[in-house]
Amino acid sequence: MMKLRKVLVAVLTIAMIAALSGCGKQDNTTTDNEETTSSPEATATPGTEETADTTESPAQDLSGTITITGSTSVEKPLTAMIDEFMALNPDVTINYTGTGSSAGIADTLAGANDIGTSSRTLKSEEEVDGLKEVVFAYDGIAVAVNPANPITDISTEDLAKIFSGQITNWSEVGGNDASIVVVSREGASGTRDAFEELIKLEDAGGLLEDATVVEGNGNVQTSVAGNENAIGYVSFSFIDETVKSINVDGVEGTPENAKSGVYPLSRPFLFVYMEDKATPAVQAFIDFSLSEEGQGFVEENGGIRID
Amino acid sequence: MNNNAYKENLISRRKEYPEKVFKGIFLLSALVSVLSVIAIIIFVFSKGLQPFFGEDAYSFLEFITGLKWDPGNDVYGVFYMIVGSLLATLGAIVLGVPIGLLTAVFIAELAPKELVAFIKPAIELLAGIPSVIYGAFGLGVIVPIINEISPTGQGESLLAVICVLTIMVLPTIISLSEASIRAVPKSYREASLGLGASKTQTIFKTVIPAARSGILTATVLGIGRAIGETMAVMMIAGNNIGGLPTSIWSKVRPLTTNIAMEMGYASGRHQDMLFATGVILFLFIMVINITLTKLTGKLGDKGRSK
Amino acid sequence: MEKRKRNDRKLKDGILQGLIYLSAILTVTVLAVIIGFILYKGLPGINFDFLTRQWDDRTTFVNVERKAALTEKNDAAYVASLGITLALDNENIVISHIDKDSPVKAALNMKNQAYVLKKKDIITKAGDVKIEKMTAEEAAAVLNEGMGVVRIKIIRPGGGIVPMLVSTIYIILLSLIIAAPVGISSAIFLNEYAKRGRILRLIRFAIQNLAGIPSIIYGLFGMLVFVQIFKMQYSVLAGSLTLSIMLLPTIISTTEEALREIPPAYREASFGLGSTKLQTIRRIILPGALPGILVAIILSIGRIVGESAALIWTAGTVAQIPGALVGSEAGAATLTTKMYWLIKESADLSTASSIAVVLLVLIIVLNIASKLITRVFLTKKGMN
Amino acid sequence: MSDIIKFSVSDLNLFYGNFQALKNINMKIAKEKITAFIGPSGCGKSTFIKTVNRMNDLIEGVRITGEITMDGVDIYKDMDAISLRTRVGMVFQQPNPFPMSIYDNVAYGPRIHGIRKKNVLDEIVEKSLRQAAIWDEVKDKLKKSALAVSGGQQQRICIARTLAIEPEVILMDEPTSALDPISTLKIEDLATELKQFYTIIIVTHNMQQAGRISDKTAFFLNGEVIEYGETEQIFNKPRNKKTEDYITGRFG
Repeated sequence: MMKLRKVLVAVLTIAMIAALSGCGKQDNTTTDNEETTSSPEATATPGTEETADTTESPAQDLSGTITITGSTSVEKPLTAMIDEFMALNPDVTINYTGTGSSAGIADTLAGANDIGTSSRTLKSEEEVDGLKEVVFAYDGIAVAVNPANPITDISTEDLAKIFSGQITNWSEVGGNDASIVVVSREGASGTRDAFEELIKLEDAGGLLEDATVVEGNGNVQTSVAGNENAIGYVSFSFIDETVKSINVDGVEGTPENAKSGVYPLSRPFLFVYMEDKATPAVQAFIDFSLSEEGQGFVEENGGIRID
Repeated sequence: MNNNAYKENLISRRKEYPEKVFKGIFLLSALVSVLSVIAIIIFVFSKGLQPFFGEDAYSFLEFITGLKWDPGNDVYGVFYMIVGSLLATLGAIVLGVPIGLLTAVFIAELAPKELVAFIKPAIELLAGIPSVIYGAFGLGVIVPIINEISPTGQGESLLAVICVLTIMVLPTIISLSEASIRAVPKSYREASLGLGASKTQTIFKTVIPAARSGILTATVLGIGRAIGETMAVMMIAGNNIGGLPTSIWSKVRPLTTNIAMEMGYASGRHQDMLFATGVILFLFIMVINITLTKLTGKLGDKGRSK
Repeated sequence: MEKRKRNDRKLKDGILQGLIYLSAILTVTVLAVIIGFILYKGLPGINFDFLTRQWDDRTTFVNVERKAALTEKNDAAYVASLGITLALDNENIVISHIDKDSPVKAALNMKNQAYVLKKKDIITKAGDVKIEKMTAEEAAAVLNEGMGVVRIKIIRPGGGIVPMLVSTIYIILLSLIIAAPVGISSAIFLNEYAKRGRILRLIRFAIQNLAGIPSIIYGLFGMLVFVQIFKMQYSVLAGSLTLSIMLLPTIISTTEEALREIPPAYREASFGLGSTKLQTIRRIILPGALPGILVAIILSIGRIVGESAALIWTAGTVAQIPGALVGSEAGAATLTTKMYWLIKESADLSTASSIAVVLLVLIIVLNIASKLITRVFLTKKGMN
Repeated sequence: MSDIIKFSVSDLNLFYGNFQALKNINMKIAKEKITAFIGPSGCGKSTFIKTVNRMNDLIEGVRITGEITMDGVDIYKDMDAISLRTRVGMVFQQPNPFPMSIYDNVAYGPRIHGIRKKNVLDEIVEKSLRQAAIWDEVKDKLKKSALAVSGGQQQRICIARTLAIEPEVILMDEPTSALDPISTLKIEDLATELKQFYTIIIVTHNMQQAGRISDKTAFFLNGEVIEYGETEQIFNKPRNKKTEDYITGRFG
C-alpha cells in the first residue's frame, strides 16, 4: 500500500511535470519567433535598402489588436489578407472569428468588435448613423449539384421553385426522373440570406420545410457530394471538385461573369465599422484590403476584385 | 506516563479552529453543485422565457405547438423538434436496450474469460469515443448507406439518427446491465438449474428479472444520453425547418441540434428562442432525472426489505 | 409429447442464444467498423509534420544579410549568397537545405527580432520580385542577384495540430485545477461530514441533475454567463469554467466511491488514537482514496478531450496557442472542436479523421491508465 | 476496597434512535486493574465500552443521558472527545492496522499530536513495540507494511500503536476474537503485564479469558448490568441466578 501510494504520487507528479513542460516547450517554439537575440550579425535595419515598394513597407508604426467577427464566407480571402498584413505590421494582432453576418454586424453596432464582416447587403434596420460600410470584394454563389447529375444549367426561377418545393423532381428541369434533395444553410447564414434574396425565394413561398439544413459551407459540399440528387449552394471560394457547379440563367459561374454582373448570384463582401472609433490600425487594414496587394489576395482565394 | 500535559491544552484549542474552517470549506464545495444548478436554471430560464413576456411577446402556445422554425420571418415553432427528439430517443432505446442487454448477458453469463478480457475494454472504448467521431462515422458510413436504400433518396434522416444514437447508448446500457446481472446471487441460478431449467431459461426467467431494476436504471440513463446528444446528431439529422416526421426516412431536427446549429450566429430574439429551446430540453431532462431518483429510491427500498 | 416439448424448448433456447451471440457480435462489429473507418480515413494524414507543426500557415518578411565570401556549389538551385538550396515542392519554392554558416540563421523579422529560417519554409518573394510560379533554378538566380540585405517573404507551412494539442492540455489543466479541489472537497463533505437530512438530499439532487444536463445546455450557460456577462470572450478560461461545472458530478461520485471503500475500522482506529476528523482525512482517508481520485481525474480528462458542444461556444474554434486566460487572444480550439469545425467548414473528413486517430490514441491511453491504477490498487488491497 | 476509582458511571442511558441500548448503568471502575465485561451478543457491553472514550459520538442518532467521570471530571461535559481519546486508548475486535508500514502505524499517534523529531519518534516506537511484546518479532521489518504480518502480530502492533500515545486507560473490544489460541495467549499475557501501568477494560465473549486475566467482571444482559464484582466472586459464587446460568453455560 505504502509503496503504491508513493508510486502513484510519483506518477502523478511526473505526468504533471511532463504536461507542464510540454506546454512550456510549445510556448517556446512559438515565442522564439518573437525573441530578441543579440547576434552580432544582426546589424541590418529593416527598410534601409528596400524602401522602393511602398505598398508593403511598414511606414507607420502601427500597433494594437483588431477584432474582426462576422460572415464565415469571407474567411479565405480575409485570413490571407490578415496573414499578410500581420507579417507587414508585426505589432498588430488581428483576430478573426467567423460568427455569421448578422452577428458580425450586431457586434459592430454593440461595439463588440473593431470590424464586422458581412456577406450580404445591410438590412434597413442595420443602417445606423456612423456605421461605415466598405465593399472589399464580390462573391459569387455557386449552385452545386452532384457530379453524377447530368443537369448543366438552371434558371433563377426554377431555383426558387426547387428551393420552395414547387418543383420536386429533376425531370421537371430537364434532369433524371428522381426527386430533388434540397440542401440549405442554417438560419442567420449570410450566404443563405443572400441566396434567398437573389433568387427571390420569399416571393416563391419561402424555403421548403423539408429541406436538409446543414451548418457550414463544408457540410453543404459533403451532403451534395454524397447524394446524386442533391442541390445546394456554396460561396465561390469554397467550391471544390467533389461537387459540380452549374450555369445559372445560361451563365457560367466564373469570377469574371460575376464581376460584370451577368451571373445573377453575386453579392458583396463588406466590412462594417464605426467611423469615429476606427483606430489607425483599423483604417490601415481596410486601406490595405482595398490596395492592389489586398485585392490580389481576394482574387487568389476565389473572390472577385472590386474594380 | 506523566507528560500528558502537552495534550491537554494544546490539542483542543489548536485543532478546533482548522477543523471548523475546513468543514466550512468542504460544505461550501459541496454547495457549489447546488449553486451551479440554480445558476444554470436561472440564467437559461430567464433568457429563454424572455420572448414570451412583455411587449410584442411571442405566443408560448405558438412556440410549443409550432411546426416551423424560420427565424428570418420571426416564426419559431418547436413542436416538430420535440417529436423528432422523442422519436429518435425512442428508436435508440427500442434498438439499444435489447442489443445492449443481450450483449451484457453474453459478457456476464456466456463468454469465456479471454473473450471478456477483450470485449469489456472494447465497450469502454466505445463509451470514451467523442461524439464528434460518431458524427463523422455517421456522415461517412451510415448516411451514404441510407442514401442507397431510402425511398426519398436521402441519407440524412431519422433512421440515421437512430442508428448513431443506438450505438452511442450501447456502452451505458451494456456496462450497467452487466453489473446488475453479475450482482444477482449465484444461489438464484443454482436454484433454477436445480429445478431442471436450461441455462438459457435460467438467464431469461431468473437472472434478468432479478436484475431488472438495474436494467431499468440503465435504460433511463440511456434515454438521458440519447435526448441530450448534440454534435453527432447535428451532422446527420437533416435539420429540416418544419414539418412533422412521417417515417424513419424523414428528416428531423432534434431540440439539441436546433440550439447548436444557430447559436454561434443568432442574436436578439433569435438567440432568446434558442435558449427557450434549451428550456424545453431542460424540462425533459428534469423529468428523466426525477424518474431516475424515484427508480433508485424504489431500488433502495427493495434492497432494504431483503 | 414429452419429446416435442423438449424439442420446442431446445429450439427456443437456440433462438435466444443465437440472439445473444448476435448482439455481442453486432456490438463488437460496430466498434471495429468505427475504428476501421477512422483509421482508414485518418491514418494516411498522420505524419511528423502533422504532429509537430502549427495549424495555420504563417507569413513573415525577413531581412537577411547576404554573405560576401561565396562558396560555390555545382547546383543551379543553390543560392550561394544565402547558403541555401531551393527545391520545387507542390508548385512552391521551398528551402531544401541550409548550410551550417548560412546567414538565414540570423534572419530578422520586421520587428528586428530573430526569425530563423527552417527547411521546408516557402519563399514567395525576394525583394520586389515575386518568385511564385518559377522553377527552383530561376528562383535561385533571382535570390543570388545583388548584395547586402535582402528582404524575403517566407511562408512557414502549417497543417499541424500543435496549437490544438496545447490548447487541449491547457483546458485540461485549467479545468482540473478548478474542478478537482471542489469535487474532492464535496465528496469529502458528503461522505465524511454530512448528516442525513434536507441539505444532503438537496446536494445529491443537484449533483444528479448536473450529471444529467446535456453538454449543449452547459454550452448555452457558459456562453451567456462567462463569455457574454463576464465578458471573457471566447477564451480558455470561459471554456474551462464551463467544463469544471460539467465535470463536478463525475469527480464527486468517483471520489465518493473511493472514500466509501476505505474500511470504517481505519477511521475508528484513527479517532481512537485521538486524531481529529481533519487529521484522519488528511492522513488516512485521502491517501487511501488516492487511486480512486486518480481514476476520477482520468475520467475527467477523457471527458474534456471528447467534449465539443460545451466548448465551441465558450472557448471558440480558433487554432492558436492561447496567449491569455481571457480576452481576444485566449480563444482556443481543442482537438475535438477543431475536428468538428473541419467537417463543418471545409468538408475535410480526412484531416478530421486524422485528428480522430490522435483522439482515439489518447482515449485508449487514458483507459489503460485507469485500468492499471485500479488493478494495482486491487492487488494491493487483496493483501489484507 | 482499597482501589482508586478511575471511572465512575452513574445513571447512564444510551439510545439509538428509539432503541434503548444501555439502561441505567451505575458502576465504578478501578485504576490499574483489569475490568472484564461479559455477556451474550447484543447485550450492550461493546456499546458501553465505546461510551468511555466517546466513540459513540461518531454514530448518527445516538443520545446519551447520565454521567461518566474520569478522575472526577465529567468526560461528556468538561472534556472534549479528542483529548479524552488521547487518554483513553482503544484496541478493536478486528486488528485494524493502517495500510502503512509498522513504524508509521506506531508513530501515527505521536505524529498527530505534534511530535516530529525522528529520534523521539524512534524512541517511542521502540518502547511501544517492546511494551506490546512484539519488538523482537518486527524490529527488522519496521518499514514493511503492517498488513503483511500475521493477525496476532497485527493486533499487538495495534496495541503498540495505542500505547504510543501514552494513554491512561486501554479499552479492548474483544481483542482476541479474531485470533488463534496461541496469539490469544500472547495478548492475554500482555494485558496482565500492562495492568501495572494502565487501567484496562476488556470486553470478551470468552469467559475463561475473563476468568484468567481480569480483576473485576461485569455481566451485561439486555443493556443492563446484572452483576458486577470481583472476578473470583462472579465466577465462583454469582449472586444472581442469570449470571449463574450464563457462566455455567445454561444460557445464551
